[in-house]
Amino acid sequence: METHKAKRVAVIIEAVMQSRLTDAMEDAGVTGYSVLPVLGGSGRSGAWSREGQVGRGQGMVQVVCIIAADKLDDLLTKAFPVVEKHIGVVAVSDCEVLRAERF
Amino acid sequence: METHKAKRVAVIIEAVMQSRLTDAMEDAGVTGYSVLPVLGGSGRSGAWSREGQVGRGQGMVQVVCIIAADKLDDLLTKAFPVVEKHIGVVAVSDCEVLRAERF
Amino acid sequence: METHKAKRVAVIIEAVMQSRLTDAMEDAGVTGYSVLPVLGGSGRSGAWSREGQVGRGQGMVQVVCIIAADKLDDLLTKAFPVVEKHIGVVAVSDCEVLRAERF
Amino acid sequence: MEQILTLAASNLISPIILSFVLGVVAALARSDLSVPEAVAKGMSIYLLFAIGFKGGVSVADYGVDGRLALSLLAGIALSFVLPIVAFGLLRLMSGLDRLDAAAVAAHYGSISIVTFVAGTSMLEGAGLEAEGYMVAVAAAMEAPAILSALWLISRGGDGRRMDSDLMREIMFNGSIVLLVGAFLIGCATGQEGLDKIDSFIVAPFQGVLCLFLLDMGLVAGRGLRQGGGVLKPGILLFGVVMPLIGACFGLAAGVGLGLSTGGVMLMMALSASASYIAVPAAMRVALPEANPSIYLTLSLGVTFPFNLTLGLPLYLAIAAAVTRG
Amino acid sequence: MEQILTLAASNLISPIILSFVLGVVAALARSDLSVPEAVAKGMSIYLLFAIGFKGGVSVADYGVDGRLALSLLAGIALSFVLPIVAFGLLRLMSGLDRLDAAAVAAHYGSISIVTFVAGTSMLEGAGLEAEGYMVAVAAAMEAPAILSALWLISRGGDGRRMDSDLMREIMFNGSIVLLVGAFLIGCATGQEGLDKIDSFIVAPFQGVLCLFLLDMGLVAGRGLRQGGGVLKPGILLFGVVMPLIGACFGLAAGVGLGLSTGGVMLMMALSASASYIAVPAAMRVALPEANPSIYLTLSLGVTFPFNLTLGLPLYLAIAAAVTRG
Amino acid sequence: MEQILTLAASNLISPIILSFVLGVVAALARSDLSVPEAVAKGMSIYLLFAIGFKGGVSVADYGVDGRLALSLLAGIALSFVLPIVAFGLLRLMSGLDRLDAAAVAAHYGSISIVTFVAGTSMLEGAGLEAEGYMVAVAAAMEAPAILSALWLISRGGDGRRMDSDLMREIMFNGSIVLLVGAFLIGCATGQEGLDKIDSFIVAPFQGVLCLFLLDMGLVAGRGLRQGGGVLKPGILLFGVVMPLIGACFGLAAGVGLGLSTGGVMLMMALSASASYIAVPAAMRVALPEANPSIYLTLSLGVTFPFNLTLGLPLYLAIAAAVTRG
Ligand SMILES: Nc1ncnc2c1ncn2[C@@H]1O[C@H](COP(=O)(O)O)[C@@H](O)[C@H]1O
Ligand SMILES: Nc1ncnc2c1ncn2[C@@H]1O[C@H](COP(=O)(O)O)[C@@H](O)[C@H]1O
Ligand SMILES: Nc1ncnc2c1ncn2[C@@H]1O[C@H](COP(=O)(O)O)[C@@H](O)[C@H]1O
Ligand code: NA
Ligand code: NA
Ligand code: NA
Repeated sequence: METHKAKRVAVIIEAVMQSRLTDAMEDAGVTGYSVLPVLGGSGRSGAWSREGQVGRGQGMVQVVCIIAADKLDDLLTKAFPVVEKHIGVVAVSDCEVLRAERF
Repeated sequence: METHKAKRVAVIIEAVMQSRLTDAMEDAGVTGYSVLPVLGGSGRSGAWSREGQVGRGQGMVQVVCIIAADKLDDLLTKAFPVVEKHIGVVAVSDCEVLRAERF
Repeated sequence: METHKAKRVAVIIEAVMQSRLTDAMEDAGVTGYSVLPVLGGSGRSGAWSREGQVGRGQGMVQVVCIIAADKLDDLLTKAFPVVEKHIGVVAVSDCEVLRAERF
Repeated sequence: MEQILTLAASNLISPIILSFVLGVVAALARSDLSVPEAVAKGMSIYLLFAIGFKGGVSVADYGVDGRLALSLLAGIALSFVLPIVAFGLLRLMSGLDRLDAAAVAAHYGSISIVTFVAGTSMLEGAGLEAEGYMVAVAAAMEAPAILSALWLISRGGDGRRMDSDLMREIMFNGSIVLLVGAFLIGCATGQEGLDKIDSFIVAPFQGVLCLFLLDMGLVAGRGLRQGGGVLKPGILLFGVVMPLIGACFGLAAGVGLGLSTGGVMLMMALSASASYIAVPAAMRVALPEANPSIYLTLSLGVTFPFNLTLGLPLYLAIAAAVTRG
Repeated sequence: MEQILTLAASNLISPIILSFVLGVVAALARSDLSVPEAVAKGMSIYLLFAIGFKGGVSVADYGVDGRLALSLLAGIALSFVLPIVAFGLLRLMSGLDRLDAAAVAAHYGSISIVTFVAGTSMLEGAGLEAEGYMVAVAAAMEAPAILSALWLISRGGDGRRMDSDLMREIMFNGSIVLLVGAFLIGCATGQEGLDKIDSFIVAPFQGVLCLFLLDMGLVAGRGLRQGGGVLKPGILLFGVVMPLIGACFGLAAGVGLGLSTGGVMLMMALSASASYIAVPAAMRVALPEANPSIYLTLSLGVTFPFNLTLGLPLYLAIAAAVTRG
Repeated sequence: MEQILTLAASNLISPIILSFVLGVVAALARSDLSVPEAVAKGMSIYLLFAIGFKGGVSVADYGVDGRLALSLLAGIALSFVLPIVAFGLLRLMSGLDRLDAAAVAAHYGSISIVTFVAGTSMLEGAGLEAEGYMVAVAAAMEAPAILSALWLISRGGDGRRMDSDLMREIMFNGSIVLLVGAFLIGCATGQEGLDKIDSFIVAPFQGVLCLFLLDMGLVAGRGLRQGGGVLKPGILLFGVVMPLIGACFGLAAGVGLGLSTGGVMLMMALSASASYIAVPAAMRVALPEANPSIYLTLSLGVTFPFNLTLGLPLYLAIAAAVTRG
């Protein structure tokens, strides 16, 4: 089947920052994104786990967004200020999509 | 370590369509797949969230499948009719795997 | 924005092996990783699902780790003995990251 | 009339209704208050099990009368017929196209089990009993409406929408299986079985219902905030008129069957209520082109609150007037 | 004999058993009924806490007699010995290789806490009491079987399977820690502590058990549907014979210790039951090559239902006959 | 003095405290015992709803006296002032920089609702009642401390940390909305409403609290194991001294307002307690550079256990002495 080049941006970020990040992404013209749960992890600021937590203070989520390659730079520029001071990871990779008109 | 080229297909699809998609994938000779939860998201059909939902009508899942490159086209051809009318996203990317004989 | 090449290693592995894998990863100098839930899946050893399960015997998780490319081989070498006898999948793909100094 | 108002007023300040209101308000104020998906599902399993079990025990207590079978048939017939009424009304009142209209219609032929539960708890408060097998009627009314709606679509020449997988999914839908299963367990174990578990399924029931309605309020409020825009005045009006029409059908059926006051009231509540669990899932499979915002927001954000606050006391007052008269 | 049949029959139509049956049927009919993982875990935490606490309170009430230590030792010995018996039997009866046979054997040396709970609730129904410390015996029997099975494997020259991490995981397994912890809390706070929380841990207990067994039925049914094929006749038979053999060992131990009728029955139930939480997890770490479908399906899909329906009433009848005689 | 010791001792061997201890011990022993996130959240929703509702009903019963408004104002004032005291003390006692000190200070101005709940249940045990509106005071004290702490930072010229989104998030934080909402529902429905749901929100309350504290113990223990290293002696000491200082402020306010013994004790408990839900989340947004290990470990791992075990009986004894004297 015919596929089209696109970019996959995956941001692991604190749950409390989720809406701020997705607002920034919508600002950058992103047409869609999905939010995936993260159970726990470890980084420079130590290890954490979602188990038994009641508040949102310690959880993280992964926001995944498939976009057209030409929108990538705008997205990163708009999203960076949100993630800058916060713990987390931004990773961009190449991918192919069906139905290119959607992105 | 020696790694082998393969493809990673990630389909974000409505939970109600999960078994139909995985049936189609098995039909296409896929040897394995994993299903990941999706907490929420936004797209052309608006925003949604899994919180507090009781029914399966509104949830989505991500089906991830690592396959040998030569099986990709068959997979996409067989999976496309399932996802065609439904909301969701199909993304394919390159990856490297250990133990190539498994895929 | 400026991005830097890195590798994304995603290991789908049994929940009971999670801490053994992450110990091995830390051994290999990994600076961070995240653990994502997996709801179910299918493979050579049959289908499984997390629903209604009480024990950890049947669950799987996905450990995702972004690392600098030069650390990849060490990581795979150290992680392989852990996953070797166990069911699961290791996939490595290219990605770009912001803030390269973190990996 | 005065009686209805008193009933409605006392209904409105019950913890159950106010919990729902709290949920709606919190969602509209964009509070981050939320009930985890797993907890909401857990509560719905509890409610279905408890209501089914209690219905079964009551059947075991009073014995099966011939009306059980007739009531089941009446329920199935209502579930088949109401979508056709709803479809016609929607095409008249709203600008919805065939697909969206059929999807909405399916919801109104099927039932909302929480509306049913709120109805039984209102009956209890009024010291009335209903036939225990009304739970089985509720289960029987869940699915036929879906077939009706798909038939409406296929008449429009829009191809087959139903396959055997979907049929099985509809018939063995989790909430139907649990409701019917718990009902049968209740029938089999009777009062003795109930004695063993009543401090689990009777005593805390109202309280769990409060938290469940808090969650439904949150989901409904979120839906109204995000999807409220799709509800044009004609559709909105439908969301209030259709339950009243459904209730009339239910009234006719209940009186025709010779049910008790409580039974008639529940038959009205079932007919008046709109599904928000089983039917939406089936619609996503069979009619993916239909806009879920419309049917979800209408069912959960308009008709459910209407029934919960004003509808139920009204149906009870009418049922009382008719069965006594 | 008649007494056993009556007991078995009344056992079979209890809400608890029927809930399990409902789960199995729903899974076999491929219904989408399911209990969220978090809710299932929440219920198991509740059950472990409640059963442990009640056991501790009962020890606080009646005081510790010298039999406590002896019973613990007996339990540990049984847990070490039974896997060896099971292993031999499996090699005789089934075509399983050493690895699979050892993995299965570990399950039958260890215990199923839900079987234990169902046993205590059957005792309650029969108006009998058991020694409160049987909860501690249950906890003590969870782990030794794993060591036994790994020793069977290492004898075959198959290398070391155990390391200190695994040892710690086995000893501080969540269910052991919770059971023992709640037991100690019950001992420490006694009747006064129980009074504070009994409307939480006593009254709703049977009802929660119903929903938990509904879930276990769903999981067992799903297992049978997907993995039932691996169970050759010889293995299936083992799943019914081994509990009876285990029960005989338990009987001997219980009578030897001079336990009450209830205590003997629970000792039989523990010995007859097969683990499905702690041991499977340990096997995945230590014997990853063993096929989990075999041991999970056998333990949860065959032995558990057998004990629940026929085994427990049988063990009670035998315990009653022997201790009275 | 003797009375305090007796109270403290009987407090220490209650199931509630011992459940917390069990959780800490299990986490330190690296057991895999864990409570699913969804279950923990479900229990916290239950506790907030129940405590808010009961407070509201008690206000409906005894009527609103003028002290309600004054108590709310006093609570808000305390929440604004205590962070400034805490900040000063931290800068004196510990080597924390401005950011970390302000983040910690915010926690101590705000409140821990579980400490409040444990306090009410200790009052119940002692046969004392408190003003029902203390629940509303608790809710009012959650947020102001955050503003105070951010003001401390902005004074240091460190830029604006607050925007309207964050302000809304803080004010409509889920736990505040639920607590206040349930309080208002309780006020509106009164004793009649309580009668409908008391077997859900009153009877099992202590038991749910046990399991919730088990989970808090697990989380606290995990925190101590992983992050205990950041707690230098000066910080540790602060975690025990600050609650005592807070309690003195609370004592002054409670006595000044003329509250009952129970009311004074709860005012002390609120002032002495440190937030571990609302404030950490706000700090992650507003002060992401501050180290969460410090404030989480200090609040949950040091101050919470201190208040739970020694603080509460002490505050009760002092409140009793002062209000009676
Ligand atoms: N290299 C990485 N790969 C994947 N996830 C990471 C990585 N580094 C950090 N994370 C995630 O981000 C969180 C915060 O990381 P840090 O900012 O390094 O403390 C960690 O707990 C992980 O969940
Ligand atoms: N570009 C995208 N990247 C990631 N997820 C997406 C994207 N577009 C849509 N989705 C997901 O698919 C759902 C349906 O999208 P749509 O079909 O555009 O309404 C959304 O709610 C998201 O969860
Ligand atoms: N090709 C694959 N792609 C994605 N996930 C897989 C794949 N193969 C196996 N898995 C996951 O790993 C589990 C065990 O696989 P297996 O070792 O083949 O039995 C499956 O149940 C899936 O969850
Ligand atoms: Na209806
Ligand atoms: Na056994
Ligand atoms: Na405070």
